[in-house]
Amino acid sequence: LGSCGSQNSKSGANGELSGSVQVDGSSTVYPVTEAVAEEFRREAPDVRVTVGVSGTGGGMKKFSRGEIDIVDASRAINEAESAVAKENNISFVELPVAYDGLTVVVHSENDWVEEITLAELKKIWEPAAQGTITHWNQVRPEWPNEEIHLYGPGVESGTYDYFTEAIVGESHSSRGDYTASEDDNVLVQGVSTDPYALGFFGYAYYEENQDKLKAVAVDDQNESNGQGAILPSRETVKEGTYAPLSRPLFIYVNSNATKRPEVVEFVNFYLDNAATLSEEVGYIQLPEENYQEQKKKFEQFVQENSQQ
Amino acid sequence: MSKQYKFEAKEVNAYYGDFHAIKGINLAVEEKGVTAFIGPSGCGKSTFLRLFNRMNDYIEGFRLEGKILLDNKDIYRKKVQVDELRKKVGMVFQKPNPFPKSIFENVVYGLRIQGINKKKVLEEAVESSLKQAALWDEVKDKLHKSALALSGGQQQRLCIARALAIEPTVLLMDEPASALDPISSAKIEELIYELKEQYTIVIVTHNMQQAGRVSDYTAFFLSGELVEYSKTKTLFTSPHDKRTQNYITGRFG
Amino acid sequence: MSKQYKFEAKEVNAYYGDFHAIKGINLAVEEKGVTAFIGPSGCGKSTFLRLFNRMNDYIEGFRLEGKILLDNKDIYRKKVQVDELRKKVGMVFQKPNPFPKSIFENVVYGLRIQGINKKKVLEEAVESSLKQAALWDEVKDKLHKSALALSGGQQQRLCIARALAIEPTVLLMDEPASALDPISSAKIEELIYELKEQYTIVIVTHNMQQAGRVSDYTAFFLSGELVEYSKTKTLFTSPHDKRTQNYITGRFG
Amino acid sequence: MRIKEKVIESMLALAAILTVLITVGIIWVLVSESFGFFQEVSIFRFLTETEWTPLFADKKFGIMPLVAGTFLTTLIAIAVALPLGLTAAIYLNEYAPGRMRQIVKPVLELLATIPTVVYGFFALTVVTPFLQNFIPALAGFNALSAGIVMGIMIIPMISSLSEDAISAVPRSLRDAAYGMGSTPFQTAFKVMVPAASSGIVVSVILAISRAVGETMIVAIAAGQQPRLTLNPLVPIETITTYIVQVSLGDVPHGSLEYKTIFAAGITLFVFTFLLNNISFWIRRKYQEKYD
Amino acid sequence: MTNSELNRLKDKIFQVFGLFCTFLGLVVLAIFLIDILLEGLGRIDWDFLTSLPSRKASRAGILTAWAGTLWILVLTAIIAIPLGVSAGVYLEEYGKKSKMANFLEINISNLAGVPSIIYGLLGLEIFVRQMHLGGSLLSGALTLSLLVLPIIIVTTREALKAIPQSLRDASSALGASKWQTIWMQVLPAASGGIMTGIILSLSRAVGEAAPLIVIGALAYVPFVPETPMDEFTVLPIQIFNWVTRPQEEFLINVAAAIIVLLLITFMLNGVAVYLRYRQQKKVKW
Ligand SMILES: Nc1ncnc2c1ncn2[C@@H]1O[C@H](COP(=O)(O)OP(=O)(O)OP(=O)(O)O)[C@@H](O)[C@H]1O
Ligand SMILES: Nc1ncnc2c1ncn2[C@@H]1O[C@H](COP(=O)(O)OP(=O)(O)OP(=O)(O)O)[C@@H](O)[C@H]1O
Ligand SMILES: [Mg+2]
Ligand SMILES: [Mg+2]
Ligand SMILES: O=P([O-])([O-])[O-]
Repeated sequence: LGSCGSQNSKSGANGELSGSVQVDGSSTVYPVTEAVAEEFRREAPDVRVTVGVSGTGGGMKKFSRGEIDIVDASRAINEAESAVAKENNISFVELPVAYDGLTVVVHSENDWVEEITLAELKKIWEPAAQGTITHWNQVRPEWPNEEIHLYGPGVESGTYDYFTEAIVGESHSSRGDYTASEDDNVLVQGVSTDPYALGFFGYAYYEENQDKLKAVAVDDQNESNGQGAILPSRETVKEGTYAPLSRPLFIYVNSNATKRPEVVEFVNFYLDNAATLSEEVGYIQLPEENYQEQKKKFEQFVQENSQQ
Repeated sequence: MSKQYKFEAKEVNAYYGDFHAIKGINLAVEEKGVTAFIGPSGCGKSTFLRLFNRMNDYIEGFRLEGKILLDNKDIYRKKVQVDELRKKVGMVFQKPNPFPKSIFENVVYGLRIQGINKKKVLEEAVESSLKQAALWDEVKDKLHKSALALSGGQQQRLCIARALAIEPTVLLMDEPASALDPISSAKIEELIYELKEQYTIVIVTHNMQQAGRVSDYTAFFLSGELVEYSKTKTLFTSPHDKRTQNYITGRFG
Repeated sequence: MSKQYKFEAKEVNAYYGDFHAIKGINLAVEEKGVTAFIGPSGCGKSTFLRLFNRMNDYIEGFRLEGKILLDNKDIYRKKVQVDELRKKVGMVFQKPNPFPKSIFENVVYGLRIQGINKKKVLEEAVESSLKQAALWDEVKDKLHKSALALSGGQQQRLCIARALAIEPTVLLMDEPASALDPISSAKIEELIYELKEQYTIVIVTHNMQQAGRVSDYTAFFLSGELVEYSKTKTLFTSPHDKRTQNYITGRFG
Repeated sequence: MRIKEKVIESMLALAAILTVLITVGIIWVLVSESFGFFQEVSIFRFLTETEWTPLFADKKFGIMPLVAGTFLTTLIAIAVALPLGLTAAIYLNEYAPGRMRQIVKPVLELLATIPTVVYGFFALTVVTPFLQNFIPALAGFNALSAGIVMGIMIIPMISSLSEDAISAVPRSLRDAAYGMGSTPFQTAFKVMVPAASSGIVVSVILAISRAVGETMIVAIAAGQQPRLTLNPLVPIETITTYIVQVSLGDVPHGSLEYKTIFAAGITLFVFTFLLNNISFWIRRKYQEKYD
Repeated sequence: MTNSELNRLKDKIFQVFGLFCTFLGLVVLAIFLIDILLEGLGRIDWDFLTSLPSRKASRAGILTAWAGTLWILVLTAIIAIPLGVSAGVYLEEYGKKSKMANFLEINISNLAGVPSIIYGLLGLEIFVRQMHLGGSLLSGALTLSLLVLPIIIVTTREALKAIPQSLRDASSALGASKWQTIWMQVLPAASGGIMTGIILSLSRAVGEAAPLIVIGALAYVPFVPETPMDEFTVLPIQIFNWVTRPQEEFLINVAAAIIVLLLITFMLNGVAVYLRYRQQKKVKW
């Protein structure tokens, strides 16, 4: 570990490091990676770090074909994806970098929704709702008889997979008649300007835009992890009471890429700074020792691969 | 000034920007009958003719000095409505210019824009105007066909009929036959001859024989000036001015 | 065929699409001296003239029958290089058409496209051609100014100089003076008079006085046919053909 | 020398022929990629299903919602641009002094040179909030402001081309109308506009074609929700937006997702191709009407 | 009220309405420009122009965006100008009036109306996939070149049409070959008009975002591209990316970036208008 740190500063000071690091994937993780990449520029100005936003699914596809070095992911890699990676002789390491509380939001002037139950969310989002659940009062009779406008991440997105898994009960299964975008900013735009909107996305995007959005407390009707409806916040996510929509965020690193020092350097830098930067952009850091573990795990991974 | 003229031009000067196109012209047109304007190309005949129904109004940079009286009233006064004036003073142009509509619609155009839309009235107007323009027999079976399908000469007579339909008292004609073949041209001349019983006609022509045949009075213009104006016979047989003589004998122009 | 002609046209017919523009013309042009083509507008003078340097080649739908011989060789044979032909047969057009470049560059253009770029050679060519074209004194101080700044007459002489610079043996001129004022026109005539000592000149002109003054032979065309071709003096004083006589006395055209 | 000439001519001809290759390329790319799509989805389904959710678990492949979105924004744009553009054309031709026409026409044309992202920004951040003052139910993404702003963008297409068409009407017709005592208004509407109608129609068709293919304005301001509606107040999705939306996710080659954008693309291409050809033939047919 | 009075009233009303319509577009444009200037002008400084993108609006700059735009501009010019001018010359000087030329003309008129995003699909399939150029500057420039080709061809033809036959006659009568005539006389004489078309087409290329998005230009490119094979972003895409961000500060950045983009397009258009104006005033043939 110590050696890593010194290596870090050494190469930074010399500025010898060059080459490029290609990152793509989750829009939820994007703010963290973007921040890391930006800070990394000071350390290693000659390394070109590009960060794409294809959604976790899109990123995974590229990652498993070996087109990128690192993938941002807001869910764990699935079997199909790791199978493809294997086919392409790619092994990888999974590194959790922060926690997120997937947030359900409405327009800031929405005065009828304060909390919502998992059952109601399911009613709204399940495939059967398509074309049938079109008005607020169909969800809860006392809500207004107005069209409900839905906003959510696109199907390539890990957030979508996670949400459908947690709410509908089956990953990748939902209605299709909503505004879907891989770019969570678009969703923020949509919800914040649409009085009859309801949407969901990563906590960072909510926190960044608190003045324009209203988070909805979610009631999982499970008293064991907090009573009644619970709003997402740093505390409730950390404590695990904001369930089931709390989740870890990851990066995955390609084994072949770790042969390039700039990638190794970047990942180390990532893990060194993930705690502060993830908090800065609006996520919740992992426990400190956790990052140390990740670094060890990564070091080992690098060594294994370099021996091959 | 004891006599009643249809038109009187008094000390008229006209300019296109800096170009002095009409130079201090005085001229009076008798009621009924035909007055012809002759002169070489560019001498200002058209410009002068178009003063009588204010067709030059919209030309950028055009400017007029002097007075033009119609029935003793200045047509360039402030409160004169140009559209009203033009209903009284019809105009026929050198190139036949029917609207790309049916024959019927061409003739009734002037009535329609006055808000007259009664079928009966329109049909009567069409028949009588086309008859006056000696075109009725040729087109009565195809009134609703496009006017553009007519021959040049028929088109020109249609334009005359169109002008007559709004019952003007004056007809201004700017070389109405010059774009036509000799036979059509002769027909137009004949028509003018008939119309002059009822209308005051002012005609611009390049063709001196034509001027001699159809007109009662003739005015000869040269580079914006009125050189001579008198009974047609007099002008052609014993012109006062040397330049007139040169012109009518074909010495220039 | 005993005599050596510069040009010979043999049974030449020319067509623009369906239009028969040149009708069975036989004509031989003497070496040195001036031959004039006259005739009313549209009779085919320009068309015929342009056959001699194949300027009609690129006109869509143009078609030629018969032969044109230059120095006894058919210029329409397959293997004739048109650009080589045109270097021998210079041409001057009705409207002065200098290139929008300097005077110098205008004159040397013909040399440059032959790949001649030596400064010395070019400068000599410019001086001698401009002198031949009687323009040297007027422009020698502004050789590198734009040719478009010259007067029309000067421009036309520049075009002549430009044609002379590539040392042709023939000069074709299509109404070279008709767009010019009388003084410039006279200068061009004078120039032609001098040049005919060295060059075979064929000139199209509308101006019969001009034809009479400058040419040795004159050909009279009428609607695509060659009506009469003889010594200029003969043609103007005792034409054989009635139509020629009518034309030169101004009876038509 | 000869050879050099020939070589140059062939090279120039090659450049000209390249334009044919581009067309062939476009058609080939669209057809071959969407061929794969239509093997999985019948054209019948494509044209008749009323939902477009090709990316979701429950896949529906009805292009109609996208067509409806495209149609709606185009309709709004034309509803804005046609009256404004045509009136401006008539005004410039019949009323404005020549000097004013000379200045105003090119300045109006500036409207068409502004990059369309800029218009998108305008629609999203200025027009929508402004309209929400009057229409509280207006969603942040909607067809209305996108359409209006698109309309402003295509004003010059209609005004300039129509003005050209009107001023190409021979003077003699205008003279005839005035000679009969028409007011300028009557001259314009009873004579000039009908006589220039083919040119005006061409300008409108070209404007429609432009609106149908316009991308960034709708991608920014109209929303991304395919929905079979003509309600201008809610988020919709156009064909072009769909292509952008999928492209932003960086489409994996060969996937169904990848093919859907070509299926959408070919639909768009067919529309604009028809419109362009119609306008071309009208122009050809009426070009020499007056001379 | 008599009919004539009514007609005159209608006329007056329409005159006012016409004035209103004519200027409405311009007024809206003016409002918008002023709005953008007010919002964005204060943001433009040296830092903004020379900073890499950043998650913090106040630190973010448009260096990579305008560098990418500049690259695209130059590459597109290099590719499209020779092709477009050649095709224009061929159609106007060589292939006139043949069946083929007629077909080519219809084809070009059609291409001019193909939506830009379709060119994006073409570029995606041909350049990005088949030729494996990826989302590089070269892919982008090739795609935009095809897009602007019809504009260059049409304006080139118009410029050539304006050159009088007498100039060509003068040259060929001196023994110049067809190509010599074109190269040494016709093209220089038409250069003003051709330049106008080229510049207009480049201004079009500068403003395009959609086809570049389709071929996969990235939003976050924190380095200045150094070779045509580098990934890139351009101003319109940077603007698009920022527009979709909900934070106010990014909208200020958007306004500032728009000012820069408009400056570039207006400058290009200004040059084109000036060239056209000069062309009109120049020698009357
Ligand atoms: N709109 C105009 N702007 C500027 N000058 C004009 C305009 N109309 C005519 N002129 C000029 O005014 C002079 C008189 O023109 P006008 O048309 O009255 O001549 P004209 O005698 O009718 O000739 P023609 O017999 O050829 O019709 C001409 O020198 C002409 O060039
Ligand atoms: N490119 C062409 N295509 C079709 N017809 C043409 C073409 N050039 C000339 N003509 C026709 O051929 C005939 C002869 O034309 P040409 O130019 O040779 O006459 P011209 O005697 O030189 O007349 P002018 O004295 O007016 O110059 C004319 O009727 C003309 O209309
Ligand atoms: Mg006249
Ligand atoms: Mg001639
Ligand atoms: O984080 P996602 O973009 O995959 O939802």
